[in-house]
Amino acid sequence: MTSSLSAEELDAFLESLKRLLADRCTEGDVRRLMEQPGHHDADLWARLSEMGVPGLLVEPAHGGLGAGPAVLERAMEELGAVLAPTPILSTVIATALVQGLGDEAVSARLLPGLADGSTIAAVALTGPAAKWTAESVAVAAIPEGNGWRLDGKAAFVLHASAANLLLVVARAPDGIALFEVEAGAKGMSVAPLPAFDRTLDLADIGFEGVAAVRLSAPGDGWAVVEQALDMGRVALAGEQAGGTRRVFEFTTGYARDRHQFGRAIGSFQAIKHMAADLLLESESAISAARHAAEALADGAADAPQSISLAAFACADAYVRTTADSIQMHGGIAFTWVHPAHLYLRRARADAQLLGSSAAMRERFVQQLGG
Amino acid sequence: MTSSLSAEELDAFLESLKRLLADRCTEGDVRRLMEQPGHHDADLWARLSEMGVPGLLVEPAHGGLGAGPAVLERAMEELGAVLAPTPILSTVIATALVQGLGDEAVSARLLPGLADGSTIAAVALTGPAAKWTAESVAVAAIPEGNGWRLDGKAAFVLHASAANLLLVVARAPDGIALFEVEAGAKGMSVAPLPAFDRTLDLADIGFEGVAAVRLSAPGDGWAVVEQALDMGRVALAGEQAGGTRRVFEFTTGYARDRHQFGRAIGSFQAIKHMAADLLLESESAISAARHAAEALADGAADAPQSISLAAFACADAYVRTTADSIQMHGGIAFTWVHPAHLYLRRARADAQLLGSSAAMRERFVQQLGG
Amino acid sequence: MTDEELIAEVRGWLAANWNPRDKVQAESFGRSPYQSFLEKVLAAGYAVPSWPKELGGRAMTPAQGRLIEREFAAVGAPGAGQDRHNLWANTALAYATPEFRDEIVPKLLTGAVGMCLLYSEPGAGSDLAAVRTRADLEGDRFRVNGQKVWTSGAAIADYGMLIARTDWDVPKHLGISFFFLPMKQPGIEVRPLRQITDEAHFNEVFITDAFVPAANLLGPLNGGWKVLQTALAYERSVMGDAARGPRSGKGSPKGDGALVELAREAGVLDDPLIRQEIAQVTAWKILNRMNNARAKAELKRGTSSPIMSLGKLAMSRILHQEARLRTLLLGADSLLEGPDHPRAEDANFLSLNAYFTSIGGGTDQIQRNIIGERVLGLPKEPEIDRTMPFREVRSG
Amino acid sequence: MTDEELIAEVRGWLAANWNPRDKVQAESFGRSPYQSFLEKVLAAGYAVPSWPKELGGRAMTPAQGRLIEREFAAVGAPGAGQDRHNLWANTALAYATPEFRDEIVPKLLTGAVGMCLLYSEPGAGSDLAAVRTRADLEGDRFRVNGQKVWTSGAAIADYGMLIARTDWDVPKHLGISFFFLPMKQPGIEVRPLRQITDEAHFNEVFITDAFVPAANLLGPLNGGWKVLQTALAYERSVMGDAARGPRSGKGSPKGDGALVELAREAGVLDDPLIRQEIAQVTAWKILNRMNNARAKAELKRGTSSPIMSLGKLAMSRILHQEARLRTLLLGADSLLEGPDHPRAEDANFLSLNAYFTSIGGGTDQIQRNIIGERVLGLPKEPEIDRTMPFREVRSG
Repeated sequence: MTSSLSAEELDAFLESLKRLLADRCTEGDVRRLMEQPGHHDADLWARLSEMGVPGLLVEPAHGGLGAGPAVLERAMEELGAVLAPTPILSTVIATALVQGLGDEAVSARLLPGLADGSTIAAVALTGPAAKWTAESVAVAAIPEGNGWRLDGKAAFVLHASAANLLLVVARAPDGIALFEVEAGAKGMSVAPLPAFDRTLDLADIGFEGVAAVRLSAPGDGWAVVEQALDMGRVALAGEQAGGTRRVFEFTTGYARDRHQFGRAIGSFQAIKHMAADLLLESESAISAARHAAEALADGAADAPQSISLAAFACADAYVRTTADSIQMHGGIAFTWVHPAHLYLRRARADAQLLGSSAAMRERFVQQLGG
Repeated sequence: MTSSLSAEELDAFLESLKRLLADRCTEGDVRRLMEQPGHHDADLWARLSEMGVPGLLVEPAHGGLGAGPAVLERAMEELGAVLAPTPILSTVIATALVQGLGDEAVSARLLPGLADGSTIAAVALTGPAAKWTAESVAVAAIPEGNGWRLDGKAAFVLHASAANLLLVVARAPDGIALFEVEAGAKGMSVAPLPAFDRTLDLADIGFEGVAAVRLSAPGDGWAVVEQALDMGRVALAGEQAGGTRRVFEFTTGYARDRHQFGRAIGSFQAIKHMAADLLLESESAISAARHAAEALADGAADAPQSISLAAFACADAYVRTTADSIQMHGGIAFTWVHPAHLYLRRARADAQLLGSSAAMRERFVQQLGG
Repeated sequence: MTDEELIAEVRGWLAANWNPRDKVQAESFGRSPYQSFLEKVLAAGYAVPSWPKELGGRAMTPAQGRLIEREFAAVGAPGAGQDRHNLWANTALAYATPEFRDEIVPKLLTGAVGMCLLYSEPGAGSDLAAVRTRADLEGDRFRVNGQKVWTSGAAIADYGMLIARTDWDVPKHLGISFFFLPMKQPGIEVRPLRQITDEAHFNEVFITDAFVPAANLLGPLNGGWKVLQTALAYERSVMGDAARGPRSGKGSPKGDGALVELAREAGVLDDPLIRQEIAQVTAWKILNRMNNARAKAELKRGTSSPIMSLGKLAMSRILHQEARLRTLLLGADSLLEGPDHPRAEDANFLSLNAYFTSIGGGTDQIQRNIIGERVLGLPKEPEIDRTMPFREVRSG
Repeated sequence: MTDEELIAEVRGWLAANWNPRDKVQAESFGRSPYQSFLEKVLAAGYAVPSWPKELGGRAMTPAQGRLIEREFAAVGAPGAGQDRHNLWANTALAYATPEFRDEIVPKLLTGAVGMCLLYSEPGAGSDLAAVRTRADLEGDRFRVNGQKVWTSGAAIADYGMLIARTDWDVPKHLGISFFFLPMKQPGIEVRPLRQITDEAHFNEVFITDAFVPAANLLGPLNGGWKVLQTALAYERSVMGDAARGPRSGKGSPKGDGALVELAREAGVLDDPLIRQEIAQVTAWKILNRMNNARAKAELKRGTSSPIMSLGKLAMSRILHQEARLRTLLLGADSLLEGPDHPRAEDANFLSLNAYFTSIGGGTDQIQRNIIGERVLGLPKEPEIDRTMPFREVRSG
């Protein structure tokens, strides 16, 4: 385990997090939030913030725990296991963006709020092509007076409803650059999107001559964005791995308990063998997510490759496990009141965010030298 | 059933064919032929010829039964079921090529020998790129004196060892054309290839200034070749469907008979469910092959599309069924003396001949309008 | 009567009695808005032509029956061929007492009563023989208590075909009885069941001290398992292809080229990966059609073809794979739902509703058992609860 | 003794006794060309450091043993760590009579005798407890008759670890005994078994009136099933990753980029379909490595990690999928075999030899049972032959 926490500290931290989530993020809570606009639980977020979850990546000098990606990934496993609806993913990406700028003034201004949870960030990253690549960026930035103006469209922006900080990745004359826009700035239209995963706060944001402050230095800033996306992918992989494992656990539990034909259904090979195959999926997802996080924490040369691998391996494992879980449960999981479909919805969403499995496989092959 | 035979005649014909094969093409015969160069059984071929099998496509005026593709496909199912090593596939393609020319003199000269089995044809169709497309043709034809000379290379030529007629698809100045070359012609080198399917007679043929007679009329003749290839694909699909069904039958038979843990292994869901899935593969292969043959016999507009579908569906079903069959048998099928691997070898070979599954899927999508 | 004469007769009758503009959708749960027409169909002997005359039939051959059906279908008229299709009437015919049969069958054939199925329970899904709903004889009626689930049409039904346990001390298959339970009575509560698709096509039915007359018993007391098998066989032969495609239909072109069109619209038709997937899913659909056609062609009258049983399994694979492909086609757009995003709505709906086919009416796993055992003759698994008294069986 | 002292001691000993140029391949079937060196290893207490002194050990901790192994491995010297790795010696240690143990164990530890396994039979593959090879007591020896299969090294072995039936009237697990059968005797015929890969790594062993001294019995008479379980557990913990890659190696680049290289050489690296497949297979390989590393890291001393049991199943999937991918890469070239076509040879060999992993040492199906039951705690299936006398069990 590569982190600034000792193994004991990590265990204790995760244990507290689990207790908090068991208490404050039950299935009932998740379902309640699904029905509320924005799906944001300010109370849960405040408690997570007290524990330091939003600030895991932020160095202590700026108010965070400075625990690094490996601990973040483990925390995401716990959040993913209970489908916690939080703005953590945006927070992670925003934090990594700000840190990637290497601008002490910006860091000092933005990181403390991100670390203590008082700042909820939304990041306008991709345009309607929605590939989370430089080519997909569909907001243009033009210098205007002392500042900049933004025009264009950002799609699938996460957590925009609850956000009080908006970072925008836009195409400036000198390349991709990072901008900050005030909440409710003139010319900006936030259109919430109905998401299949009803815990997800998604929006399209339109920019028409929106005044913005440029945060990044002159020159093409895509490398900073890609690094932040990779940090986001590590967090997402953790969420997927944690969700996969939880679904696997309650599904095998059901297979042990549910009796048909006078036998536990898990005694039938059809179910037993699906479970064995899913154990491989589940454990591989955990391995992939943790390895990627540790590689990133260590600054290993193969970290980007490990992240690509984790991205598609965890996405696919989560989708497959949640899909098979419904089949293994039978009729009960075809009902709305059963949680299986909530995880399937999340798995399908996670498989699209920050780049598809197919795109991540393609990136992986390139990283293998192909 | 679309054919010139009545249902009763067809049944009787197939029944005789089955009896002949059960008698003259046992597993022992196949294994014996595997060890012999050329893998050709002149006696078996003579008996099949007496029954009219090589001449199924040839109109009675030229000595054949004129039964058409639908009957041919059914006969191929029987031949495929016993892995009969015969030059039937070459014969079918050569027959369709000659018929496609529409030249009565050529037909009158070549078809009777093809129909009565005395002519064994080899067809040089594709170059080393081996995609069985016009682009893959790698023999060039140049007019010389009254005739033509051929230069280049043909790859994966079937049944060249036993052939006494060689047809060559070559690129002439006016497009793809069909040529006839005398057996043992000067400048021609036949290099037998070691095939993974040891019942298969494969060779590369090199041409250096080989004298040839042009059979096709002026103009691009690829359409004729493609039609002949489609006839070959129907025959091949029949072989695959027949092989698939046979493997499926002996595998489920084993699952009924073999006892472990005091039970027939077919009573275990792991085996039973594989068998159920393979029934779908096997029956679908039969449906696809027969439908394609009937569509071709009827001159249906969607015949080429049905042939593409049959080509990849039957190829994939055969490979999957033979592969699963070994797994379902367990250790016994890992031994050379068990027939399962002979079918796997054939399935893997058939999946490459006349174009890969992926290529046939691509053609199918084009035919769907894509 | 020659076929030509019969056709002429039916055509004449339809011309006189049926207005093609009245065309309706088939209604499988009984009560019909066309009762008066259906009464005429029954009176003419077209409803159940193969049945004996005293039951409303004309003792015709199945082939003649199909001629009649074809004529009715040609003008979109309902009511013919119920000797093949009417689950309820056939079950009652086979097993009801003469008195109850004579009372109920005409109502079933004329759509005068609505029906529902009370088979599955929360603890008895794949394993129907494990039902725990109980029916206890009290004089000339049974008192019924229990819970049923996955019941379509329960809210409007007049009767439910019910299986309930009437003996707890014998092996599970031997203590079940089959009833026509009146639904319009206190003690029956119907609650819509919200599905993962956010629809509610089914209900839960809570039965608390409801009553069914002993006369409504079908088959012998404790002989309900056999009645159920007959009813299920009818159901299977009728169900055909119950799989539903995408919900909105807006994002869904039709025909074999539909997926090609969808990919073209999504701008990804040039993606070789997607092209291969389109080929595979489209091929499976066509192969399923070909298999069904071949099964029908091979079908001897009254016997079922081995291929027939594959349709549901094949359809399950098609639906799940099509859902995956549609998701792949859409990429991030599949994050959305709702009427403004019909293609995403379709992909997501299908990804959930595919389980209706792969779980409903027997999971794929049960279906593979059935194919393996009934079609391929592979031995059954040892059944540990086949012989022990039901009281001792662990279920639920 | 501190770790540093131990390391210094071992290094000194190796410097004095081992010439690195003598480096040999590990030999798992006993007889070694390095007997004299192995005798020195045993005498120095490095062969089985955790064992008691009277058996050639030094009563060390497992951690100390691993330090010794590491030093031996660093210079390529054989013979250390046999307390963890030597299947034969460990089995004999645990179950042989003191006399036989004292005679055989030193020979096993010094590679003085060759060994083979006589477990599987044509009728007892997945179901080892169904063996029909019989051993009948005659005075102070057993007469053995039967047939074994899938035996490596049988032709050169001095002893075979044999399971044979010694009581036919009790349930199958209770009538089996475990022997060290002398192989060099009349009545034992070894025939090479030709595999589908056209290799012969295994043998059939036909046993006709062969004899084994009663002293060579391991564990109690009819108590062989438990001995076998111990031996199998050793074998599993030793086997590691027994999967073989492509045969020729000529067509096989190494490392995580191997499949990329192969595709580049085949000229199809720009095919998006193939790129996706390369990513998948390579990922599975890396994931398997990561899983194993994590299992080792999580491994408490002496206990096995749940992930450990996944390796064989994972490897089976990898090998079959890599075979498919290599075939896809090659296209029509995969029609060929032989030394002139090394890439085709590799693809075809792999497509067959993958079954060595997916069938050998317990099929994937058996492996899934084991994972489901032992790792996930899912209940076993009802076992109908667990209690009946073996005579009445249907097998084969």
